[in-house]
Amino acid sequence: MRDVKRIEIVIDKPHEPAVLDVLRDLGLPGVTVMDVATGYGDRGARDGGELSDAMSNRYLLTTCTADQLPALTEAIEPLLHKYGGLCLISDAQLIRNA
Amino acid sequence: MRDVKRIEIVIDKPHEPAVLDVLRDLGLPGVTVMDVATGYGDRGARDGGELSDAMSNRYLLTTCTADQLPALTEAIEPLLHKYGGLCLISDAQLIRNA
Amino acid sequence: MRDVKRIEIVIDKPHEPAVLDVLRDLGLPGVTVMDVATGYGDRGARDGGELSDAMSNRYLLTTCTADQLPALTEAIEPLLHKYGGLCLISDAQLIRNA
Amino acid sequence: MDLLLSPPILFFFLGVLATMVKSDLEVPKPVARLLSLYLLMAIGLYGGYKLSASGLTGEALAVMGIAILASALMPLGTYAVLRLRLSNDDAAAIAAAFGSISAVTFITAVAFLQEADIPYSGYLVASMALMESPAIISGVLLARLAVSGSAKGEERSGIAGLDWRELGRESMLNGAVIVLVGSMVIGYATGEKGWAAVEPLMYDPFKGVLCLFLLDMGLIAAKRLGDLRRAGVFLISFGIVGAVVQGLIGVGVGWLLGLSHGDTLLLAILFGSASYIAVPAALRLALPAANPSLYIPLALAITFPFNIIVGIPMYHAIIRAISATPPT
Amino acid sequence: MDLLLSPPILFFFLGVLATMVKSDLEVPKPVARLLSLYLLMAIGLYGGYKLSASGLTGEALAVMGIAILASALMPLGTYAVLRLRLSNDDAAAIAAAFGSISAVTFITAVAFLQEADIPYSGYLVASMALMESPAIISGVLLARLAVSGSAKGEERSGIAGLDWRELGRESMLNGAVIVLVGSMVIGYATGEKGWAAVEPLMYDPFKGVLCLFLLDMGLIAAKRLGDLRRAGVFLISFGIVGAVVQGLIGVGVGWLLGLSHGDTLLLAILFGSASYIAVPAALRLALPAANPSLYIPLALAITFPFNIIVGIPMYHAIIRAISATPPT
Amino acid sequence: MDLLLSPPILFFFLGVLATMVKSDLEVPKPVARLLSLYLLMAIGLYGGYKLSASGLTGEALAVMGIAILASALMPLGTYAVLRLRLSNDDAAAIAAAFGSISAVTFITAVAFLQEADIPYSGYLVASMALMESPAIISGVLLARLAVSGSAKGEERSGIAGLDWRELGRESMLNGAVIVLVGSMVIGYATGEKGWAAVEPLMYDPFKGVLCLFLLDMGLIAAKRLGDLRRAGVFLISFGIVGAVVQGLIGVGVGWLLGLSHGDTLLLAILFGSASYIAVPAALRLALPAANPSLYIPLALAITFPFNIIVGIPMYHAIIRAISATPPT
Ligand SMILES: Nc1ncnc2c1ncn2[C@@H]1O[C@H](COP(=O)(O)O)[C@@H](O)[C@H]1O
Ligand SMILES: Nc1ncnc2c1ncn2[C@@H]1O[C@H](COP(=O)(O)O)[C@@H](O)[C@H]1O
Ligand SMILES: Nc1ncnc2c1ncn2[C@@H]1O[C@H](COP(=O)(O)O)[C@@H](O)[C@H]1O
Ligand code: NA
Ligand code: NA
Ligand code: NA
Repeated sequence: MRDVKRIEIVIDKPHEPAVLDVLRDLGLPGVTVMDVATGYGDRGARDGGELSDAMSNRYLLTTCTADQLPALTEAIEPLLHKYGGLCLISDAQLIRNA
Repeated sequence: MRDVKRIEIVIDKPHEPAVLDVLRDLGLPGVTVMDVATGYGDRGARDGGELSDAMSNRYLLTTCTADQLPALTEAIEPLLHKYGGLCLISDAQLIRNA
Repeated sequence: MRDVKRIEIVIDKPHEPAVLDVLRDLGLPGVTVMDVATGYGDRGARDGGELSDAMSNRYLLTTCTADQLPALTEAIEPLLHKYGGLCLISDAQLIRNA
Repeated sequence: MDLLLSPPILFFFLGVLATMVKSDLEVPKPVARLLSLYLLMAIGLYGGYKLSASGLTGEALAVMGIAILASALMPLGTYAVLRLRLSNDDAAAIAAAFGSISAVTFITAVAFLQEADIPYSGYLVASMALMESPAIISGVLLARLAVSGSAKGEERSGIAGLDWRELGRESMLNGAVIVLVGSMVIGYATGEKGWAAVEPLMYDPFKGVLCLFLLDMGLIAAKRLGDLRRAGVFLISFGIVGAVVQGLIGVGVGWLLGLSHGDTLLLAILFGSASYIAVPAALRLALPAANPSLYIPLALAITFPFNIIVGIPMYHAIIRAISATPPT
Repeated sequence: MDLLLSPPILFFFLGVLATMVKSDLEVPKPVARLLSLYLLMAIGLYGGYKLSASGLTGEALAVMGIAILASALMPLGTYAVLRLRLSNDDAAAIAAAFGSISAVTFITAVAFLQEADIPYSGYLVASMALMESPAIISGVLLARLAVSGSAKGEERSGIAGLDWRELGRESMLNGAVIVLVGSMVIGYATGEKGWAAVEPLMYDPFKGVLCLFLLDMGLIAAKRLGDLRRAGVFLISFGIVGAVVQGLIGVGVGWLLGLSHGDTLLLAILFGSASYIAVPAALRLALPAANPSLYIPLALAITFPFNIIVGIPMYHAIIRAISATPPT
Repeated sequence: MDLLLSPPILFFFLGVLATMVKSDLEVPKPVARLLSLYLLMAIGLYGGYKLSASGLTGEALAVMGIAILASALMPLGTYAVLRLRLSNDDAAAIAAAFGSISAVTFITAVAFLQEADIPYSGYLVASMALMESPAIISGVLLARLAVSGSAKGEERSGIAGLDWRELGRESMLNGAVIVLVGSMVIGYATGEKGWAAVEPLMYDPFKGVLCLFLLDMGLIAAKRLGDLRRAGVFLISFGIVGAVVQGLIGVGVGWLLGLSHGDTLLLAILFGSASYIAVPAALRLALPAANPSLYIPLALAITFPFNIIVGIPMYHAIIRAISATPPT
């Protein structure tokens, strides 16, 4: 059981690959991605992607160490500025298989 | 990157609109809604809504400032008492576009 | 509004019942289960379970008291070692109906 | 027995079996939603089409009127009985579910009639559509009247604090009701030509889709059975006896009106079936204090299987028997 | 009016109605995806099959060439008009959507022709496939040219920093385009024999599936209407006037080429319809700064309903009228 | 080559292509589940119906018996070979997958026979159902025997700690197995009448649905190919050579038993195909230490495409060749 930073990212589904690239480049150990049903934010309401992914979001959950955090936020911030969405950072303890 | 209160709400899907109204009335900046596959609580097990939404839940994730929190909890609590479900509050840091 | 430990577990869908048994045995008050769209970890990428659940994950959210935590982690750890997945523990405050 | 050997019923058993043996078989939620959407559209379009052919006869209007009355009034009796053992809201909720109808039971009965080459009239589909909502309103009113003038200042309880517009919306604008009524109107309006356009999807594969849907119903019903452990003998026997009593009233009405064999059977099924889709969805909002783990499993895991396995052939036999002696 | 009384259109109205009355009716996302996947496959296979029968005539090649040009060039005009009121990226995005096509509108027009027993040629389906992407490229180029040489050092803006490979991918490899083109090629390659194998799924239930899909389109379109509150009169009227102007160009082209009634109608619909599936999906990547809550609702909630309710019968009448006087 | 020009195979290629070019095309999970559920029900019902017509002949029982044996015993040989390079659990898992069958490969072969108007017997479907589970049990036993008496006190490893009931459940009660067997029993029990009721859904659109499903299979198979980078030449060549060897055993058995051309081809496909649905689902529980990123991609991205593209026509040609010289 070790301390980690718990990272949540909500992003337009079309831009999810860009976020995943960032996580991989930083060598993060893993990620869990979930579909977002609906939501709203500065850019108005989002649908569930009935017709295309253009208006639908995805939710990503990942973890990193305290030292990895600055690099992560620095890499994510421009994406959020360009594409919208958000990133939530909180403290947690992680149990993993070894 | 600013400190926020991270709010999670699980509610019967039929009552989701009531919760969203509360969030809008409080002028919260946004929300992310996800489908709940299954779950159980005091009122027993829930299904995934195969036949109707009567027995299915939804998961809402939102954020607010420390000063908004009391108003939010005060507005949410009666809904939870009447309809069941839960609300989890934790501390987090938020990165948003501007 | 009371302090709780907020528990998140990601596990192969076929092993979800084993985890739910653990939670029930510990008498945890409830759980919320969500589908995982995709993800990756030490054992490589996971799909959304298009063909079977063999390669798909599920996400479980539950809560427990600080005293229940040791028993929970002790019961969950062997499952994670055997089956993979992860468990995240963080602090939160809970609002429930009563 | 022929009906028991029909694929749809056997797939229901297969679903029950799969749950019993803890198989991981599951029909994804969106698929279940698609199947019920299809079945409602198909039966609505067909009923409307048949109605456009036969026209709104006096018989049709009479039966439809009686159907509305039955849906609105039957809950009064069942509520009284259920109050003997249940809380006010639970009794009202179950009364509403049994006053309303189960479209899938009706559809299974239609498939039974098709197998047996027994004709039926389009206005029975209209009657089904008309029976969905009145029972919901009656149930809510019963629950409210009971607490009226009570000390509780809770704004929602009591007939006074009742939001009629809201109640109308919740009882009549449920998705299932909209699709059924809408499809019927469309089938009626477009008649022969419209039916020809949709028939290849909405009629031919109908029984096959019913197999898929009943497979899922079996899976779900068996899962829900567990919830009834807490329910007790009284409730479970009500799920059968209450249904049969209401079903026999339907047989009687059909007999008195001199309806055809098929129409009488469908009327019995409408009276004797209980809603586990439209009504629960509405009651979560209109009667949140009623426990869905009581009225849903009862309608879904007791009354529904009873009707498609025992009820349909039973009413079939009874109607054949009495049809020998028409009312004088 | 006959088309308005056709089941698909009526189901669209039903969907709109359900949203208006705040019903909880919804078509799950995966189902909506399945329905549009089916419709694209079905129309693609059928078009390819018809093309394999008729062969690639000179007329076919001419129309297909003109279709590509129209998709690429029409955005220039609309962009100029839209710039009067809109931001650079929004104007370019809307111009792209209107230069491209709406497969569902085309499919609804095909169903209309089938109802009226009016023949049409397979190469119109090919033209549809060919028109999806050029408008996207034009739109992006317009947006980039406008900012070229501007001070902004933002790497993505400006024609210089343009990643052509990426743009090609995003405009031509969208899922909807792949399925439509792929199905057409498969239908063409397998011809008579292949069509015989898929016809029971891909042709007979076609109109019925269209009913289901338009029901969902009605639900979604009505929901999106709200987004247009902020859009203003200019944009909303563009959604109709712009569409009609482009549609009439299509009628003119068909008339000059002496195309058949059915082919001219479909060409008008291709020119006059706006994309709310393929184009938005591509623009989220290629023009992220353009606001999807503008161009999607406009194409989906204004232009699409206008076309299937007013546009199709209107062009139908116009073509009948002018077809009396062929070009000399 | 005719089969390669059949729509289902071409849609598989389309799916592979879409993944290769990084298109965003995707078939939502619930839709994929619906399609495979449909295909299993359809083939099960049809096989059961044919069996009810032909009856359980001696030939039928013989082939079904041999099928069970083959599924149970083939893993012994393949396990021995795979142990040369792979861990104990991985070798056992792959042996189990190849001893079991791929329903979709079988269904594609059935579609091939229908195209070529080659008859086949219903008991081949029964054989498919019977072959799913024995290989799973064999695989698990092999893995356990290997570690039996080893120092590891881990309760699950070793034949001693084996929970037979559990293993039976996991190998025989997988959703896919239940639906296939259940549908076959229902088809058998309801015979002519039952088949007539479901045929419009379960037979006519069959090939069209197969197109949709193989499109998705192409998308998924191409995605999974990447996982095999780590797998190495040995495993990938086993995915082809191992399959062909087993397939040829099937041809031999069919030849010795003097089975018809169609039946022999299907037997070859059952022997030579590898499971990527039922077996992996069971092995996650029964052999959690086996790496699914090895045995799933191997069966899905190597053996499956090889069989539907090369295997089926190859066995077809071989059988035609040897059928000239019947066994004496
Ligand atoms: N404060 C928030 N809490 C939770 N989710 C949010 C919040 N703000 C935005 N989102 C999510 O991020 C998506 C994009 O936000 P935006 O870029 O502001 O439109 C929204 O559709 C929501 O799903
Ligand atoms: N302690 C808990 N942790 C996570 N989810 C919970 C918890 N308690 C309740 N829930 C969720 O809230 C829903 C309603 O709870 P209840 O009103 O107690 O039946 C349940 O079906 C669960 O999805
Ligand atoms: N660091 C992480 N953050 C979020 N999710 C993770 C992380 N590591 C693993 N997961 C999830 O757990 C699943 C199984 O992980 P593993 O057993 O390492 O393959 C992955 O497919 C992810 O969905
Ligand atoms: Na009733
Ligand atoms: Na256009
Ligand atoms: Na095999």
